[in-house]
Amino acid sequence: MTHASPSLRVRVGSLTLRNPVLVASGIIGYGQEYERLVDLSQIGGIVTKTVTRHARAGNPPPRVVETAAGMLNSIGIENPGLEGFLEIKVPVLRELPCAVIVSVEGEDVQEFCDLVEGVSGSGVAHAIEVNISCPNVGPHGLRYSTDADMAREVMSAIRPLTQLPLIAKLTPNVTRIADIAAACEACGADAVSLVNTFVGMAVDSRTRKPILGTVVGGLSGPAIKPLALAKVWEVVQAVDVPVIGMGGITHPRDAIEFLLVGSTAVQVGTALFSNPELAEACVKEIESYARRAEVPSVADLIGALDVPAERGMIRAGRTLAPR
Amino acid sequence: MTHASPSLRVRVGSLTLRNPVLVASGIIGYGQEYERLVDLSQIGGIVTKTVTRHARAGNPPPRVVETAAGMLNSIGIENPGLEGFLEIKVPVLRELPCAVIVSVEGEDVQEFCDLVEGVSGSGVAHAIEVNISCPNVGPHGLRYSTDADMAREVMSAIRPLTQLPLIAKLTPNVTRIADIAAACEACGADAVSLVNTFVGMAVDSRTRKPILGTVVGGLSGPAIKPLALAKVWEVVQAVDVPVIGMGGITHPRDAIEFLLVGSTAVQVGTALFSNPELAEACVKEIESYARRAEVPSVADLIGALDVPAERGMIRAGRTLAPR
Amino acid sequence: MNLVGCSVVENREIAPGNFLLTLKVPRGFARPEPGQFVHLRVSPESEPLLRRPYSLEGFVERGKIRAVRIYYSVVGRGSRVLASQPKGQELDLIGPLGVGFTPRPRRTSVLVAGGRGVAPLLFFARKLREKKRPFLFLFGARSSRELYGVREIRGGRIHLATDDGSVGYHGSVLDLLKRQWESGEHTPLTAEIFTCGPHGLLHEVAEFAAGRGIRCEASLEGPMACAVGACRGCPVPLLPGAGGNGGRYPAMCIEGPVMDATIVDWERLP
Amino acid sequence: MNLVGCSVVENREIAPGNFLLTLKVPRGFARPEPGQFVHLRVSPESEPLLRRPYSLEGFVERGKIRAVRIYYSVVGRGSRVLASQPKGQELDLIGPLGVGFTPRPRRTSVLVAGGRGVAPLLFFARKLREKKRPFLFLFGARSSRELYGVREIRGGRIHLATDDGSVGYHGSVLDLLKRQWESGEHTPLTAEIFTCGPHGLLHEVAEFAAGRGIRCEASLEGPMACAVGACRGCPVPLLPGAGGNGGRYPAMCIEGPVMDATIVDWERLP
Ligand SMILES: Cc1cc2nc3c(=O)[nH]c(=O)nc-3n(C[C@H](O)[C@H](O)[C@H](O)COP(=O)(O)OP(=O)(O)OC[C@H]3O[C@@H](n4cnc5c(N)ncnc54)[C@H](O)[C@@H]3O)c2cc1C
Ligand SMILES: Cc1cc2nc3c(=O)[nH]c(=O)nc-3n(C[C@H](O)[C@H](O)[C@H](O)COP(=O)(O)OP(=O)(O)OC[C@H]3O[C@@H](n4cnc5c(N)ncnc54)[C@H](O)[C@@H]3O)c2cc1C
Ligand SMILES: Cc1cc2nc3c(=O)[nH]c(=O)nc-3n(C[C@H](O)[C@H](O)[C@H](O)COP(=O)(O)O)c2cc1C
Ligand SMILES: Cc1cc2nc3c(=O)[nH]c(=O)nc-3n(C[C@H](O)[C@H](O)[C@H](O)COP(=O)(O)O)c2cc1C
Ligand code: FES
Ligand code: FES
Repeated sequence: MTHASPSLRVRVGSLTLRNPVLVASGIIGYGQEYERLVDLSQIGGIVTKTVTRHARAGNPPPRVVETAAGMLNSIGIENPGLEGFLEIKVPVLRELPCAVIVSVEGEDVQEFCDLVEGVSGSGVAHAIEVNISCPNVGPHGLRYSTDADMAREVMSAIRPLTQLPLIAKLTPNVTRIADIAAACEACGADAVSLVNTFVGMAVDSRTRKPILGTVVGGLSGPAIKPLALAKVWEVVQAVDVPVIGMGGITHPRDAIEFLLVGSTAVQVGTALFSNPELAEACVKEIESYARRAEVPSVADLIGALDVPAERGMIRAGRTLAPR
Repeated sequence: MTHASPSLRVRVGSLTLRNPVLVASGIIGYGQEYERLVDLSQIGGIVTKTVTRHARAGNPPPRVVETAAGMLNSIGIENPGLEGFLEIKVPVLRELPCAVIVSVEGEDVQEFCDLVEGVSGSGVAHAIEVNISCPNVGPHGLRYSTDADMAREVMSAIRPLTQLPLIAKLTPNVTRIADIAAACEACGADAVSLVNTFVGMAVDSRTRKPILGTVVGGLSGPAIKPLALAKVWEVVQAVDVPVIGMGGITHPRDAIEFLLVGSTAVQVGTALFSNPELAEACVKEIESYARRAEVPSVADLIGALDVPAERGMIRAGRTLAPR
Repeated sequence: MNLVGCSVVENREIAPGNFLLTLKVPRGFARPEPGQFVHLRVSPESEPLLRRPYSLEGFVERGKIRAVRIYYSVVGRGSRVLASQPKGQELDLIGPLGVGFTPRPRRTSVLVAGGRGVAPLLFFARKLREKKRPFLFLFGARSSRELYGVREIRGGRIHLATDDGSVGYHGSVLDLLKRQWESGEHTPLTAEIFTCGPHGLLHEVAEFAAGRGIRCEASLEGPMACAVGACRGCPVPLLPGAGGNGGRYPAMCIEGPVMDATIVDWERLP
Repeated sequence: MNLVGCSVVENREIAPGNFLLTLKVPRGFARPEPGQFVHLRVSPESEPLLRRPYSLEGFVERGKIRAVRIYYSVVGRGSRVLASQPKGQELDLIGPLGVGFTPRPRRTSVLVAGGRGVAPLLFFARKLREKKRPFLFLFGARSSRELYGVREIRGGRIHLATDDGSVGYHGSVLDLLKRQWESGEHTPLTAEIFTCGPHGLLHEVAEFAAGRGIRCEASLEGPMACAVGACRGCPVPLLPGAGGNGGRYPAMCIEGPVMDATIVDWERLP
């Protein structure tokens, strides 16, 4: 049997990605750092390290610690700020052979606006990921996406300022993530991406001290994959815009799982540190999976999870398991 | 140097535990199942499998699946119901050489009341753990502890019905667990215990089906330890009643970490399946740690985490990391 | 049932991907019955998190030395890690666990094995021979290479089937079973069936037996956490008439793994 | 810098808990400088999650064959897993990474090694000898058994110190350094210090150097995730005068691991 190559293209708002595999924010810097390790021409795109209005030095050390099948980080959005970004990073980003999604985060609505205008004006971004979910900056960081009203406020303010697709990046540290996703959708988000890291903590019993310089940080890596899948599953049932799934993708088959649950695209994170070829491997596996499934397009796999009707389901964040 | 043996006793309301190590609900059945594997006379006590008003057959298979450093379960509180409990389990529990904490869960306030009265009347319980946090029964399960008002309603209704210490068991699947803990404290809880499992999901990409019979289940095991520590850390700063910490305790030093963060006692869960001697090993390690620290009592270790003032801290669920 | 230390005496790949593991156990380990299993920590490391249940292929006692044998396939991370354990490695296990095969007096036992499901049936056949009870051993596998243990079976008649026809009957072991029955030699009063193998096969054997009123026990598999009846993680769905429809789920680990095959709701068993 | 496959040529315990690992690397692996490191996947399994950074103890080139050497201690799970990798095991690494030692022309290099921190300094000493540059090698360890590599050092003077007095000076290598300086042989214009070892020692050496205006480079250690400057997980705190106070954190992986020891805020370095 011969099959035509399945199409790997997916759409996120007005942006068409050549395949659904992205590298997550905070993992690959601005692309250049990994240029000898990741073949960017093979993947869908990258999300830049989050850019803030003003330069940030980040949090005191230690900023990373490994846990069981996971890692905690408390980077604190170290970045050159909007001006530094435009000056130093944009020229480099322009040369990248893949879609560039620029991640931004403000401490208030005005900063979000400045960032969206600045990034939009630079012409380098194919889309903007609105990071309203970082647990490592405060006091506003987590608030914007733990509260539907605040999420609405930000999204409504920035929506008129750009034609670029806006992707709202959500925190999983909430009771009902579907509510926040729906609020973002209602205020013009073209897509939502999730999950950002889970708030976690590590302690050194010998020194009796917290290990991270900031006491708490964000958990990522394979440990969180089951949690991330459940959050994506919850959100895909609550919104109509594309959902970009991530959290613990370590093997190419993990990427397939996120697609089946309903992600239109996926982002590879922490596991790239160990395996820089992971994103490319995910693209290959998605292609061969689609071929084996004999579907003409990867779009046919999105949300193709087979959930028997009599089984339980989540709707809008409530677990409805059969008695 | 010779030191007197440090005292391992801790108090949870009016109950004094001979040491701070318990086995968590759902792990050890009603004690008997593990009697040849766990020396109950060495540990502080056990928490029974949650009892409901009516017998429950539990959820359809599969109910457990292993994930990276964790497991998902969707047992669905299989139990003999209050009458069955009183008839079959109470006589056995009476013989156990350790404290018995009976876990109960109702589908409405009336059921909680019936359960508390029934269990209290049996005379077998040293305390009652009020499970308002199981993700595996619906539609009410999670709701009671994802909403402070509903938690208040349950706790206020049952408080007058018993003299026994009431321990409210909390779900981590909420935005601000400290609020729920504070609500339970205000309504008469003698202690809070946390965390119950995190909602998670597993998918089999070969069959394109969810692995669990109920699609989603609860994640436990080492993967969640950093998340559980952060939740305990958040709660200990919000309430004055004792906090019983759990989530991913796998090595005896993990138990120490929970004490340092502020747990008055700990519960051993999933890891006991692999290492039935874990609870006893935790008792030994706590004793030798206290001895090495040269403290007269384990109480001196509770909350003894050394957090430099200039470092960030969580208060009532907000991450306040330094800029 | 006890938690006991054990050490790897041998861990040998006897067919591609299939290993025979011999573990020395202390005297604290009770003499197991065929069909019982052990809950094995496959590695001294904390990964994988859970133990894995394995049926016993045999139990050896020589003087003061006791050992159990397990026949396993490498399929996932637990079995992969197990396959890497060298001779001398210290592990531990809980066992013997569960309910084994319970033959009735004065009946011929018809053993129906599929692939590596042969393991507990080899143990069972040895026991039947010891007790001088008649049995018939029907064994199906993909090819001759996977017919582990046949040469060792004594005291009963053996019929083989392979999917590729490399040895014995070219077809499924279910056909062998049907032919045996069609020969008219056995009746529900003179014979009973004991089976172990892929659940698809067990389902077919169970339907065959139920249709003819033959007593039939099957050894089941499924995920387990505690393996001692405490966690309720291993429910066996039963047919409506047998308390099914969610009315009650027996725990595979203590009410099984060997169960009356005709009351199991195979459609709902994963 | 590249991602390259590598295979274990030798992984030998040369002192209790201390291993010398030789890894064959392909030609795609660039010739490293002393002080540079590699980011090693310590196991083909997915556990542990992150790679571990290791300074190079040496680089060997014979004909077409290239190999790197790492000297490591077993302290946690990464190094424990690494110690279990047998000869022939395939792994992979990213490297060479970071900035190595940068000696100034016409100065004597004073190498101050503490314990297993000797590794990059042994590599460095070999390079100095090749370039026929004068150096002094001060090496302190807990006991004579931990004085790995001394016998191999050529081309420079060596002074040893042990905590237990089992060989050389009975005391710390810092004392050796002070004595050297007190001898009056060296001045900040004729000599400079290169040090690697526990951060406590590096801190003391840095203070000594700063107090006398001596140029001093130290090779740092700390947790890393990407090791290529992307994640910002490896901040080095600097003293207020040097842009510290949180004004800027250089990334240890690309601006280090060898850095000017006198600008590092050792109090805030974990
Ligand atoms: C009572 C009892 C007796 C048993 N006796 C035996 C015996 O004698 N011999 C024997 O070999 N086994 C036996 N088993 C099965 C055994 O316990 C293990 O389940 C088996 O070894 C596989 O474990 P694993 O850790 O290698 O696979 P796991 O990693 O746990 O995977 C379990 C199954 O899931 C599949 N799987 C894993 N990952 C994925 C994925 N991402 N997507 C889709 N599928 C996946 C695997 O192919 C495998 O079939 C028995 C089980 C029970 C309950
Ligand atoms: C540039 C650079 C070069 C390096 N060069 C070398 C080298 O040449 N040789 C070498 O041996 N190492 C070197 N290291 C260190 C090395 O990268 C590893 O950190 C080291 O091998 C320990 O890793 P591990 O996984 O074994 O320990 P981990 O498990 O990661 O633990 C790291 C540290 O934390 C401690 N720890 C672990 N668990 C706990 C706990 N629960 N409570 C308290 N403490 C705990 C351990 O004792 C250990 O010191 C270098 C590091 C860097 C950044
Ligand atoms: C070191 C590190 C830095 C991160 N920085 C950012 C960031 O700046 N902005 C952001 O939106 N997410 C950031 N994240 C979160 C990731 O983009 C991703 O949401 C998360 O790690 C979950 O995916 P994973 O489990 O595959 O890593 C960071 C994650 C890590 C590990
Ligand atoms: C198989 C299983 C069954 C459980 N059943 C219950 C239960 O009936 N009631 C309850 O309050 N918690 C139940 N739990 C949750 C545990 O008590 C505990 O809160 C959780 O597993 C986290 O701890 P761990 O990571 O150490 O397992 C169950 C957990 C598991 C794994
Ligand atoms: S595995 Fe726990 S009850 Fe069977
Ligand atoms: S480890 Fe990632 S920037 Fe240094």
